[in-house]
Amino acid sequence: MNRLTKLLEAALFAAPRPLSVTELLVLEPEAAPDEIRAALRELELHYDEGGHGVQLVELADGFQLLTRPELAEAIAEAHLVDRPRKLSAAALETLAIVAYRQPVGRGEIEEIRGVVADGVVRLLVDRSLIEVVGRSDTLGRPLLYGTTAAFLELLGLKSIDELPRLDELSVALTPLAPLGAFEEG
Amino acid sequence: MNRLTKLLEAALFAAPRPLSVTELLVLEPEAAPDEIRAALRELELHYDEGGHGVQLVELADGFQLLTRPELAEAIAEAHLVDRPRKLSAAALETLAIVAYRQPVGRGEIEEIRGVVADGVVRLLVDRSLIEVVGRSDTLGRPLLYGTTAAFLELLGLKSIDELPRLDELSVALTPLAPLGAFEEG
Amino acid sequence: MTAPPVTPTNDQAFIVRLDEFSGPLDLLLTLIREQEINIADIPIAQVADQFVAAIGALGLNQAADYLEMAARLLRIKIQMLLPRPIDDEDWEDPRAELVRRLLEYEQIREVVDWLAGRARARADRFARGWLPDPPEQPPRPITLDLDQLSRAVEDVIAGMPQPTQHRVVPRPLDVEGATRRISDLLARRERFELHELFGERPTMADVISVLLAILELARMGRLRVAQDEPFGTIGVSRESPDQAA
Repeated sequence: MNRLTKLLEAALFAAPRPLSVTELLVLEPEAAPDEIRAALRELELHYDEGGHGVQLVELADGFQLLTRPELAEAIAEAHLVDRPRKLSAAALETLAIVAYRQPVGRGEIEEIRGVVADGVVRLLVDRSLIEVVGRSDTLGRPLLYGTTAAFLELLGLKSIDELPRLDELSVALTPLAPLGAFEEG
Repeated sequence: MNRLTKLLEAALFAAPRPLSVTELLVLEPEAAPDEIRAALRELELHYDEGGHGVQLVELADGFQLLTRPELAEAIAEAHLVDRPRKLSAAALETLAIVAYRQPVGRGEIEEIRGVVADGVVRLLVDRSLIEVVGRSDTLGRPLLYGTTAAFLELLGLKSIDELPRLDELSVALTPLAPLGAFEEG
Repeated sequence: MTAPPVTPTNDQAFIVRLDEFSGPLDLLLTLIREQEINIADIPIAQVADQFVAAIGALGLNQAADYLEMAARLLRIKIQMLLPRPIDDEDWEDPRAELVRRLLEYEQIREVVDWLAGRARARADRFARGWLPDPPEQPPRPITLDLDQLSRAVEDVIAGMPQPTQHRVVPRPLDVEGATRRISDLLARRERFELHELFGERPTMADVISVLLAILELARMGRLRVAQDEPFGTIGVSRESPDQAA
């Protein structure tokens, strides 16, 4: 590959969208549009003839390097794009609070944990571990969350009453103190 | 290229981060890890010897296709891709401390840096460069932080072992100091 | 990361801004490096004065971290001045802790340079810019058991701020706040003792702020500071009763 082809390859690889010949010209202002087209042709041939997993595709708004469609399924099935997730410490703690204090609003969760919780709450809802079970009567009528059937299933419990009632835990997670006291913590 | 190499190439193209041999194995569960490694080697050679603008790089416990550094200037100048923003001195100092002393709490970071560090710790967590890895057993059970795969990616390191050993640094050569504090950490 | 010079070349204020330093240790290390001082044998009196002068020029009011370091340096300076027996083998150099911290910090700075170099090199390589949408697949099943959940509950409880160990540490007093506190007291009383200005458990920053505020008010002619005998109580009184009323 000559320098121009190499440069085009790198730019097409790194760009977040298809690039037109005009845009590619900016890389090498001295080159003529025909030289760009010739280099693109070379790149296309290279990827087609070498039996690559990738190809150069001309789309309406320019050129782009794309994986070959016949491999798409294998890659999708391998879950490679999505990093596998276990529940983080934050998610577990939030889940524990919902389990023991349901129905509970986000504000209360945040007061107990001392950190903002909307991301974690959304994640738990997405994973069907908690769900909206109503609205509070307090100011702003915040959503209240509870655990789901899927949550019980995961733990092998028939009902929420089967959660371990460790005295200490239930006391500490019972709304006793005015929670405002925690605000500065 | 054989089918496996082709598949790996496509997967590396489609992934937003480095992929480990273990993760690549999912693509072809029948293959042995050595076959994966051999295919990666073939891919690496292909990109190196064909004079490509892209190359296979080993980093963060995995492999990733990246553009060649000598082309960065031309691509950035053409405004086709933005370079990542530089980290501040405060962020780098905090990263350095976390990298060498993990798991480490905010208090220890603040002690070493001599400044309050909650803002910068939050920033690094938001950017996924550090993460909570546990809680200390000491009073107040402060959160402990460690570096992430994204940290290795940011620096292009294969693993945390590639960081310079502290006794290789010039400061450690100063005969005066019992810098034992580092070893304990 | 190269900081501008901070050492005074003449009587003028230093032309340097606080945010150019990542903290008091950075500023201190810059002072030391600039003058090629041996870190193991810091002329603490000189460096302490320079440090105080530097942060004075930098705007003290926002900088509790810097105030604390200034206080620490001044204390070491005083400790170095105290007489000690010639052959006292138990004598510990008051500078030792500071030297240890400076070396530790210098080592971190060396690591920072290395990290910054690696980050720059990595930034010269671009990953693929366009990525396909993640495939529509059900998320992987989550593993969760009661043991995990119980441990999470324990973590929640342990992490809960206890009302009893509420943040008893108030924000450090800054010079502005100290000035206000002194003015209030002066308005009410013609004379009081210095220690009345400190709270129950003053931090280093509180003490420094009060001292600086006293000196500033004395310079402005608002009050007078007097100590009747060596090591005696220090009295603060209104300079002009009319003015303070």
